[in-house]
Amino acid sequence: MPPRRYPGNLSIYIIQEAALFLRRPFGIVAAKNGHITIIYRIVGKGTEEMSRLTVGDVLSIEGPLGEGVFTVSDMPTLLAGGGVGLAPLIFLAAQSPEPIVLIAGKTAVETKCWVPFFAPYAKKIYMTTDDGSAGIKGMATAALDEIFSHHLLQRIAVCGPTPMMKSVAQAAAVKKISCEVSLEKRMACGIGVCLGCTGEYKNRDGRYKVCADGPVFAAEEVFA
Amino acid sequence: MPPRRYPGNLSIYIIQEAALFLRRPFGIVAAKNGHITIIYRIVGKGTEEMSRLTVGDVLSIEGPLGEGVFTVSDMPTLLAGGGVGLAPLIFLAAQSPEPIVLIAGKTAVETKCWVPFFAPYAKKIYMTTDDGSAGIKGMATAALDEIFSHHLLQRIAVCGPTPMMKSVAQAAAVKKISCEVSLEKRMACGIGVCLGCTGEYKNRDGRYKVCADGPVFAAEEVFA
Amino acid sequence: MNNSPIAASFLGMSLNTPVMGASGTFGFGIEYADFLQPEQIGAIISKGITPLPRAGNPGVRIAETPAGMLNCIGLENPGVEVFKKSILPNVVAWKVPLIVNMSASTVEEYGRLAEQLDVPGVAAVEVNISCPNVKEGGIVFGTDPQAAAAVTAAVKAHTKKPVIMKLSPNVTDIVSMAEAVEAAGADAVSLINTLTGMAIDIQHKRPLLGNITGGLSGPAIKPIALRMVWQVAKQIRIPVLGMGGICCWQDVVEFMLAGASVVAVGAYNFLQPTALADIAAGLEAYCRREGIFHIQEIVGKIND
Amino acid sequence: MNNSPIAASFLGMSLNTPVMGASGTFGFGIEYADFLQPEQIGAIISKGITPLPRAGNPGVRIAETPAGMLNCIGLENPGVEVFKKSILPNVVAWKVPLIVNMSASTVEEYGRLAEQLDVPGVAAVEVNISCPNVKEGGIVFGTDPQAAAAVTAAVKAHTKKPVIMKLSPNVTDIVSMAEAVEAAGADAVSLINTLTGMAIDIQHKRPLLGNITGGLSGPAIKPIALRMVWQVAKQIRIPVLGMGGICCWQDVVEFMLAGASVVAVGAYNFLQPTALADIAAGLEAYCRREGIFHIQEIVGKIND
Ligand SMILES: Cc1cc2nc3c(=O)[nH]c(=O)nc-3n(C[C@H](O)[C@H](O)[C@H](O)COP(=O)(O)OP(=O)(O)OC[C@H]3O[C@@H](n4cnc5c(N)ncnc54)[C@H](O)[C@@H]3O)c2cc1C
Ligand SMILES: Cc1cc2nc3c(=O)[nH]c(=O)nc-3n(C[C@H](O)[C@H](O)[C@H](O)COP(=O)(O)OP(=O)(O)OC[C@H]3O[C@@H](n4cnc5c(N)ncnc54)[C@H](O)[C@@H]3O)c2cc1C
Ligand SMILES: Cc1cc2nc3c(=O)[nH]c(=O)nc-3n(C[C@H](O)[C@H](O)[C@H](O)COP(=O)(O)O)c2cc1C
Ligand SMILES: Cc1cc2nc3c(=O)[nH]c(=O)nc-3n(C[C@H](O)[C@H](O)[C@H](O)COP(=O)(O)O)c2cc1C
Ligand code: FES
Ligand code: FES
Repeated sequence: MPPRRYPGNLSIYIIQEAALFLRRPFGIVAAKNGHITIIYRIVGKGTEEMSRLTVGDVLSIEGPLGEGVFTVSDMPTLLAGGGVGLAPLIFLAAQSPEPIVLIAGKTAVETKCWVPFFAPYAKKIYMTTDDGSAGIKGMATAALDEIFSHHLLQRIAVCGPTPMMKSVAQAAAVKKISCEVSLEKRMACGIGVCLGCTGEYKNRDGRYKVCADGPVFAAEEVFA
Repeated sequence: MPPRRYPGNLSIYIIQEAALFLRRPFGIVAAKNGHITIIYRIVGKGTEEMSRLTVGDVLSIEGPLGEGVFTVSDMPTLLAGGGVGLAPLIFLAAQSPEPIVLIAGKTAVETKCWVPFFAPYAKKIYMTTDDGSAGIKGMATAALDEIFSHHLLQRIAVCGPTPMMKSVAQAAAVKKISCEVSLEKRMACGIGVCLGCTGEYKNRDGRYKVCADGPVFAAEEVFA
Repeated sequence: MNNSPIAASFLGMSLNTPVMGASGTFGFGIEYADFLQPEQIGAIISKGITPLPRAGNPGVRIAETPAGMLNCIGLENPGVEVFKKSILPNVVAWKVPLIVNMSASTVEEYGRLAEQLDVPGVAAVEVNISCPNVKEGGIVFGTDPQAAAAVTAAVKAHTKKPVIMKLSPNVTDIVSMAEAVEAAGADAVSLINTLTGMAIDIQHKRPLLGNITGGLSGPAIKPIALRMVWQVAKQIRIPVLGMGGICCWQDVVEFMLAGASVVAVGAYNFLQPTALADIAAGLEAYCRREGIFHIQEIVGKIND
Repeated sequence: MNNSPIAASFLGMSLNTPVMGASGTFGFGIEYADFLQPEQIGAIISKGITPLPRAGNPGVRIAETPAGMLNCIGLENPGVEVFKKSILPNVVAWKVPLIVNMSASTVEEYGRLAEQLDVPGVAAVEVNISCPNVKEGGIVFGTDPQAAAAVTAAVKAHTKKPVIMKLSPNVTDIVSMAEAVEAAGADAVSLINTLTGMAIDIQHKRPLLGNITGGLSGPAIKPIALRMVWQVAKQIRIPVLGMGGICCWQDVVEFMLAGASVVAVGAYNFLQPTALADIAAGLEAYCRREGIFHIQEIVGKIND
């Protein structure tokens, strides 16, 4: 399937032969000249096997999936990410005008490794670590006061663990900054037919599918 | 497990990761300096995947399996094989004193490809083909009269399709030449615990396991 | 098109192929428009429709298992009214026969729902009886021959469409279930639905699925499905719609030899959204290679 | 040895590990002497023993399936007399607890066989009731609670050994089967035996297996086995010996969390003859990592 539309947080769906039954979703970090870049963390069987792939091995890739992507705009934007949630934000950073970037992590090692990916695009990069070993000590929200006080933001894009996305979205709501979040759910089909990844819209009637309507939503659509 | 004993028709049991649930048995063609050679035909999923292996891929090999191997002796021996049944006979040829070899196949191409493997050891190589395109036209037995008339044989070792083994064994019995056959059965365990590969001894009470008691048996043990 | 060796007939329908998309794995079919041409699809079997909208189960709904998957979607669907108003017209426009899968909680509700679905654009109904009977205290219709027969009779009484009863494999005696629904007037049986399974998240020491248990599907269950199709097809006169783990044309040939007149692909659509077309192409090549004039010639032709 | 976190107790036996070799997949244990040390084996569960020798089924007995296998060995075994005379002494010499799996065709035969097996060297009997009851016209003991209870009572009456009833998963209601054998005096239940499945050789248009159908085992069935162990363990007071698709220590943890006191590895032994040792080592490392003093602490400790 040829790429369909929009830049932003596109995700793709990868499968290797034989060993797995379900495809695995990943965000796109870059897509150029027929090449796609992804960044992934080894967490289980599928990513473990991916890590053993070598040049010439063949994968079946489906996507990009979903209608819900981060809005690309000219407005001052904060990109806030935690863990591998940072990966798709790189794609967005490349298309945003000097975004502010917030990298949240556990340790200095885990946090700093993301800096080079954002450095070419970012106006400024903030970091938080659980242990204070790099940047501000604490959760992502610990950096928000400082960021808000130094930058006049009009959009926030968040991708990371749900608690992080919720708390950033809350802070954004208080400041009346529009906020988009990228959800993660276990998927089977990736195209909206299995209903494995659905949730209830919080600001209106009806239900969404992370794979087909997302993965990116306005924060108020999905968090109460 | 280190190789256990006997030369002859040893078989081993191969598995690749993940994709298959059962191991696959193959005869050993040669074993030297920690290297094992096998020759196999692509017939299904397992052999198909084996054919895609490249240097550096890791296999789990169990064996050699079984107690029943071709007898290695100084007596004049005929090695008769059909299809991939010829593979383990190469191992035996290397240990026999100038054996007579009979290669049975469907076509010239299929038959002639085995000649180089036996040429270094064989006193004489006979061939039969279904279509007469190489050697004598007909089944393996079509060559036996000529072979028996030219060579005084004391042993015959056969490995190939069951009908072939049966007919050669019958001819051997008439001539009172001792004959060993190598059975092929679907296996699960390869070590005599699942009883997937058993049969009834024909010359005495009791049941044999192809994997543990075989795969090679005296013809009269397994053919009525 | 009907000269094609893989054209099939089923309950009076003329299908381009004997291979359908199974309920719950194929949406309403139109979601596959990016991957499949209408003529590559035997029929669409819709996601299960219930009288009222259902949100389905909370928590994790999907787990991968060896050669398969568990799901506990919990019959999420927009309800029959929204289905008829907003979805059905789009499916009809796509010109692929639509079989509507339906579910309810009491015998009466099944009857009423069947009546609501007796409308143009619906080619047949497939009745899912794997759900608990709320009125009879949670007893599952699908595991009791009498309850299954009662549902069958109620549905038959309320629709002119062909009625396919979809049987649950979680029973001691699948044949008696099939015989019961046949006797009650079913026009065909679908088998199998999912087997009840479970997975545990050992890190958090809790069930992986929000609903604790879920339905197992995929190649893992194919040997069981095939056995049930074979057992049932020998004993009943109505046709069998076979499913359970089908991934390739060889699987379809196995099911048809075992006695399935037509088949459906379920979970494998998730792995390979072009599965229906790939399988149809494989079947067609098989027919030509083997000189099979019409694929349904092989139905039940196993030498046992 | 009993300071080991993976030492386990079961029916009064002190086991080095909670992981046994399942019946029919582990021979009489001694065949694994090239691969395993006695202390790496929780217990040996023997191939099914019958009153008289049995040749088993003709034709192909083994078929590979996705993430599993089918078998129709047909209870090939040398019979109880030969077992006691020629095999038992060798097993006893190996010093691993031996549980003898037994099968018969009538309730009376089960009782008599239990009596014949009430000898030194046999730690317990595991009663396979998945076989047809010849006297009652082929009804399978394992699918009827009353018949299963009758077998249990007969076996209990004829042996002083602990009696483990091995249940078939091919039933609508596994809990009622377990409750029936518990009420009849069973000391433990084993679950699950194989699910009935089938495979077709499409080239020759015939069943692949000599017996047409066979028993499905391996990882494919793990979700079903786990669900049944969880359902049953909650409802009975006697311990559960869990099995079905176990391949690694994580699987064992899943089964124990679901409620199995001990477990057995079946078909996976064929793939990896050192499985029992590998799993035991994995379990031990898990206990140390998690600060688990005794593996059986986790039995049934799932938060559902
Ligand atoms: C829209 C989306 C985008 C994602 N982008 C990235 C990315 O860019 N980089 C990255 O490293 N990870 C990403 N993830 C998470 C990634 O999909 C999982 O880490 C991966 O599927 C784990 O597979 P596994 O076989 O290694 O783990 P296993 O635990 O063995 O997988 C078992 C099953 O659970 C599912 N699963 C496990 N963890 C997750 C998870 N966190 N989210 C969703 N499903 C999961 C798997 O897909 C599979 O079906 C994304 C997830 C989603 C939904
Ligand atoms: C003792 C012994 C020695 C053998 N030596 C050789 C050899 O040297 N070279 C060679 O090419 N082949 C040999 N074979 C046959 C070889 O084992 C099969 O061709 C192979 O297992 C097929 O695997 P597959 O996955 O490609 O086929 P599939 O058909 O996909 O296999 C499915 C299952 O059937 C079994 N199976 C399929 N065909 C056979 C067969 N002919 N015999 C036994 N089991 C089978 C497989 O092991 C597997 O369990 C030998 C068989 C035995 C029993
Ligand atoms: C995610 C999912 C949802 C399903 N939903 C339904 C449903 O709504 N109604 C129904 O009758 N069967 C449903 N099924 C069962 C399938 O239609 C099919 O019977 C089963 O999955 C076996 O086929 P398979 O192994 O090819 O998937 C569902 C299956 C899956 C995997
Ligand atoms: C080849 C084979 C033979 C078996 N023979 C017996 C038997 O004699 N008695 C019995 O109770 N179970 C028998 N079983 C069932 C296993 O003991 C076990 O219950 C089942 O295989 C599920 O476990 P697994 O998935 O780990 O194999 C046999 C299984 C296999 C694969
Ligand atoms: S993954 Fe199937 S609906 Fe989203
Ligand atoms: S393969 Fe198991 S006994 Fe021979």
